[in-house]
Amino acid sequence: MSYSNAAFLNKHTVISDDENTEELQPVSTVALPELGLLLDLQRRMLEIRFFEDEVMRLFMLNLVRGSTHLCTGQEAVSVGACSALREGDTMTCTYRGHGAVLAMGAPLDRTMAEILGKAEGLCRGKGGSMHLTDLSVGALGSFAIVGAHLPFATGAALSAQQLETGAVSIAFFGDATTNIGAFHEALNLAAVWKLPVVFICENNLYGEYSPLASTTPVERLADRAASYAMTAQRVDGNDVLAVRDAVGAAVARARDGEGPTMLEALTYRQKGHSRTDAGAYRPPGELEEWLARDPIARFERLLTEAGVASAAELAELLERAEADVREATERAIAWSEPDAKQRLEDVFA
Amino acid sequence: MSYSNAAFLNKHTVISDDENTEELQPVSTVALPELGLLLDLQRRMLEIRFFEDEVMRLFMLNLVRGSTHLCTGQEAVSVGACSALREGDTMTCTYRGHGAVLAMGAPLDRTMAEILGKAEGLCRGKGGSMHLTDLSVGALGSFAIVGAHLPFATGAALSAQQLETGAVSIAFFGDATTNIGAFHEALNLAAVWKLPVVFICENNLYGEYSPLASTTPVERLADRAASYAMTAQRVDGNDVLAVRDAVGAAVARARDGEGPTMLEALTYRQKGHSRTDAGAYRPPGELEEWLARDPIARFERLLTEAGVASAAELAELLERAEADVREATERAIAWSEPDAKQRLEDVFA
Amino acid sequence: MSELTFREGVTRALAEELERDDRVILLGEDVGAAGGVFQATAGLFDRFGPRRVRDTPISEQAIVGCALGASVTGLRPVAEIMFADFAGVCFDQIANQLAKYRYMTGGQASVPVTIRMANGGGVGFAAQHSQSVENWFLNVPGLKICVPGTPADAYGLLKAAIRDDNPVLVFEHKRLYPERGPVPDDDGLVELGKAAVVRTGSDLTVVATQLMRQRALAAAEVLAAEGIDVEIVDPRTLVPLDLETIVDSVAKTGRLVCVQECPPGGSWGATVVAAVIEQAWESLDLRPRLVSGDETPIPYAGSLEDAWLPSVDRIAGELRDAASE
Amino acid sequence: MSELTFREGVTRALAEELERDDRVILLGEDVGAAGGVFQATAGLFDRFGPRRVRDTPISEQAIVGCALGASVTGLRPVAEIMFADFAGVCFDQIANQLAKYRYMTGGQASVPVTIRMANGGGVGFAAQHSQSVENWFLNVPGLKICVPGTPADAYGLLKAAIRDDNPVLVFEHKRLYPERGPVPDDDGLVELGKAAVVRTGSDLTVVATQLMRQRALAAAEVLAAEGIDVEIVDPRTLVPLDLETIVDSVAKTGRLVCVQECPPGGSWGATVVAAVIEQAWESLDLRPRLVSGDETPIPYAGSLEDAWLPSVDRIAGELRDAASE
Ligand SMILES: Cc1ncc(C[n+]2csc(CCOP(=O)(O)OP(=O)(O)O)c2C)c(N)n1
Ligand SMILES: Cc1ncc(C[n+]2csc(CCOP(=O)(O)OP(=O)(O)O)c2C)c(N)n1
Ligand SMILES: [Mg+2]
Ligand SMILES: [Mg+2]
Repeated sequence: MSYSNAAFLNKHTVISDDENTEELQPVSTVALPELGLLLDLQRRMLEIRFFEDEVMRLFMLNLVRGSTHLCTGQEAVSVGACSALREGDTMTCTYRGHGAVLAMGAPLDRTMAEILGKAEGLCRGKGGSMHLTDLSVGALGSFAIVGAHLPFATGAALSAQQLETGAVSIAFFGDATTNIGAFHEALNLAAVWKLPVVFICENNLYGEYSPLASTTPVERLADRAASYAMTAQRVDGNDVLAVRDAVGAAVARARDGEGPTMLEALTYRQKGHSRTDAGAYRPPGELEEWLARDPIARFERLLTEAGVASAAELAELLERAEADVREATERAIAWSEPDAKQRLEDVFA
Repeated sequence: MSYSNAAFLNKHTVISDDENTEELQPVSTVALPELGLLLDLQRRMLEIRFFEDEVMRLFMLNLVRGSTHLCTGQEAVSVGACSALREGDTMTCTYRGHGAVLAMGAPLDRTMAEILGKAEGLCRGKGGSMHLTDLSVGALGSFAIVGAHLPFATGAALSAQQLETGAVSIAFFGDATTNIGAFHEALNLAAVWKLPVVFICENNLYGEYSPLASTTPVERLADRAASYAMTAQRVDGNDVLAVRDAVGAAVARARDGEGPTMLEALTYRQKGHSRTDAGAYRPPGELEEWLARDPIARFERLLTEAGVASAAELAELLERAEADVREATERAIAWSEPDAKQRLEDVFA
Repeated sequence: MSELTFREGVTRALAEELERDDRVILLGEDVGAAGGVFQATAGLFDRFGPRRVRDTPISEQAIVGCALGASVTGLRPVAEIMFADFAGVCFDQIANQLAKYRYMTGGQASVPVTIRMANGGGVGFAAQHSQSVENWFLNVPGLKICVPGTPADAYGLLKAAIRDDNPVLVFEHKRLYPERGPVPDDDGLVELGKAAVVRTGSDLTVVATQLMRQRALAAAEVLAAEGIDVEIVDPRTLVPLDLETIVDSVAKTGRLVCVQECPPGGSWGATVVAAVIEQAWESLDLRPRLVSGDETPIPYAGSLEDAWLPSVDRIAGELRDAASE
Repeated sequence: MSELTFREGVTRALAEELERDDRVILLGEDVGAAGGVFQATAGLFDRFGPRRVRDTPISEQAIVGCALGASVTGLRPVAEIMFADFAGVCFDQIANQLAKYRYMTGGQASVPVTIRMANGGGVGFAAQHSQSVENWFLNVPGLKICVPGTPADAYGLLKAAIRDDNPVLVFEHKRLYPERGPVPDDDGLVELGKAAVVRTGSDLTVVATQLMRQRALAAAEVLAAEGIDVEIVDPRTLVPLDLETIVDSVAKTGRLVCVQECPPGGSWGATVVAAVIEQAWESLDLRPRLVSGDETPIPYAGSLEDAWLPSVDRIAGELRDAASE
């Protein structure tokens, strides 16, 4: 380790299962990340942040069709979780999946191109914002039907188990998704077959415009794992290292044949549910409170305080990320739309 | 009370939530039933037992079409639960619902006639064994798609809540049904809306030919209620008074606006899943063990030991039940099949 | 008559029926406090309160099943399935439970459930949010199916659906929500099973619904300029189907074209063609035609989706062909 | 050639494909230790073990979705949905996920999933266990659909389905499971998309599948005695549809009757009629007909269900009519 205050980095929050101990605790399961990795995490989060800003801008310019769902504020979950994977591992996510797909390593330009409906897009323009998929990096799909990908994730895990590849499957989903049938069926199947899968619930307090409490009486969603005798943990979803550690531990268990885990990452969607949503339902002060816990600003503070990087270095990182996203977007905009005939392709193999 | 050993009757089993205290405990919540009622419970259980025997006999004679699913051995759940209801309350159940529908008070002859596909059948011969329904007694339906009736049961409860009828909705379902999506959605909806509904899981150890442990890692299904912050209790499903008490307490809570309850009644299906099933998957001795805990024989012992009725009186009760079922069956057999034209009726109101 | 949008027609119908009958309730995801993702229930929560206008969890099976159970026990629920494509997650509840309950019980109860769903493509929502879902239910007897194409029909069919004692699926095309048109100020009920002859003509009968009704109308205007006189029939409900009006029109024109947004396989258009042939073979001078979407899922990119959906141009071309064959 | 039952044809196909390719796995409710509710997987659990032949919970959404995810990552899953009607509870997984995955991802992966389902009526299982579920999926591009009518086709189509790199739904008619017939001892694959001309004749083309193919054959024998010569085409797969063979037959006979067990609305028969009209209008001497089940759910009682399903008598009557019109 080349940075000066490593112990500090270990003091990120793990929210324990006991309500009363939601405090800073050292995490021991995962080795301390290396310097390069720490900066990498920040760079990825910044890229996603800028990427989503660009998507919104393009949306306003009418260059993005349909709807789009930004993950702004939730970058630490995507980036922390995917950073705990290794090659061959797979990830499935939702319509709010730009960040997750980028965190797996999908190229900025082709991801943006897909959202713009370009022929060079990840899915040749057929999927769009809600269906970003890049098999080459293990991003197996973004699903637009709530909960529909959780059974899929068990299938990827079944392949890993059956073909003994050692791979682990992770799936991101929202708090409100825990109320749909497919969630229940997938977690039970994963548990009874001890599949190597990690279910990562991004609890951002809302499903569309409905606060969690209006759609379920359960507050601690991780508790639902008990219905499947499944290990579960709550984690601070705005702490990229905490997420990385928790996912890392779950992934390690899965690889060891110890079966699935459910993680509940507490986070916040800083933007509306989709483009049309101004967030009128938020109680006053809530957004501000969560902005103060912004995962990127927090990690930046941590990195400087721990002596990992100077403010100048971090500013440069930020500028590079912004420039990369800008250039990727320009490339994506310049690419052409698919030829109409292509709509008839890709139905059957 | 006119019988001699009332205290004895109160010593039926309630299985507490603590694994280690599955022992006889006095139940206090519900008043001791009257003599007439006690004999009524036994009579109903006997009728159901004989009814199912008749169904099997008729099935073997090729007079029953398709498949049929007997509830032999589970009579105490149907009878105990439905005896805790009052007029206006409603019940939904499954393809294994002959007992539940009879326990609500559906007539023996028209119920048998439905199973025989007769025009006088409860459903004019359109539903058959798996869809017995008698709205006039609150038996709102037998559903043949696993779990599909649980949302329906919440709807009946919603009407009660909204129209302020004070009615309670109960639903019977099997252990393996707790693995399907509709179960999850229905319980959550009931909980978040605090609906007056009681979910009664008949844990008979198997879903078709699969033992519970092969399809879920959870052994205590009542624990699944925690996913909905719902009150739950396990109860000895072969003890008709225990079931009656537990359901009575849950129904009272529901009527008081305290919301839904899940009960897990431990019982055993003494026959195969359906007619074709010889039960090869049962471990040796298991059936015998459960036959020794037969709910009807047990209650008979209790009634004599408590001095409620003499052996002779109980023998007469049995004979009367047998004769009633026999006569009802004869009537049902004598009735005619529906005219082919009737198939075109009842699609739309 | 007022000039309303399709969306406002829906909202007004709901408000009036909530007002008229206490047993009517609304339920669905974000239909309450938020006024619906398409704003079709805007204001109703404030006006009728949280017991009559109910926000639900994301649990479509529970929504539909709850509506069914409630209908049998005294309520008249109107459920919203936000995007019609989500009928996939509650297909059992609609096709196996709702559609069959009355029949399986030998007519013991009626089932006054209305399910509203946002339907159709053309807005860049891609394959899982753009389908013409009415076609999934054509082979499921026991359901009535409304496919309004104007604000007046959106209003009048929805009111009729809510008052009907049977399960009715109402498909609201999302491209039509902002469209304006006259809506009657009196009751304005549109009887289920009554087609509308939207445009009279003598050369060709076109049957079309929803967005395609609008595009067929535009195409007919193009052809009118060329001297081709197109009659357009909008069945407005697919079940019950007003075959008589269609057959009468074909008797006059001798030619039939069904214009639909969905792929041809298993489509309502194919059903109409087969039924017209059965009843009016002699009237047909030429082969009936289908103008349909492609036999592929619906693509996202504008260049692809625009080509996928029958456009006014393509429809005009096909009608020209059919008229001049 | 061996003489096998339809059920044995299924089992043999599964056994051979499990043997042939390690990536093939079976999953479904009670398909393992118990050998399947219809005994179609009998013996496979003992032979291939619990990892290759997997009993699942009652979780059809998880079954289909798991199969999809596994197929994209290297396995070739064969899922059983015990009764086809249960496709209702996993309709989203089949229609929105399985059918569209390849398309939505721009062809990044192939989806070699086979779903076997027990289909159809005539056995007294009532409305929720008797439907002709193939009709639910006709308007869902992206799925291949097999509808075998003989032991040889049950065997040969299933093998072809398992080797196909696309989602294939295989409907096994439950009335046919005990039926016997010759099954080839070599590979015996039946190409998806190739109809069989089951009986040649010159007066009338009948298109029928599954149980109705058998009944149409029996009806054809009745008519043969009366001097009416019926040609019977079994498409064997509805998607892809071998329209060419049907059109060729109609070119010869000039008459078309589709015999199907389901209601007419949204049926494959209506689709075939519309497609034949499009391609072979000139060949048709008389109006094409549908012989179908009623537009009602399927009733339980024998007297009702027997009248509901097209019987040999009724089919013979309709064919006689069509031939002599
Ligand atoms: C089956 C289904 N029902 C409803 C929707 C509409 N919908 C899209 S996102 C969403 C809210 C999901 O909330 P949550 O799971 O918390 O995820 P978040 O959007 O907050 O990331 C809803 C209801 C859908 N896509 N699929
Ligand atoms: C959705 C669905 N899947 C599968 C079935 C077939 N099936 C009927 S009963 C049954 C087992 C149910 O077991 P359980 O819930 O324990 O009830 P029990 O039969 O023991 O009373 C199954 C799998 C069905 N009817 N519906
Ligand atoms: Mg959320
Ligand atoms: Mg059971």
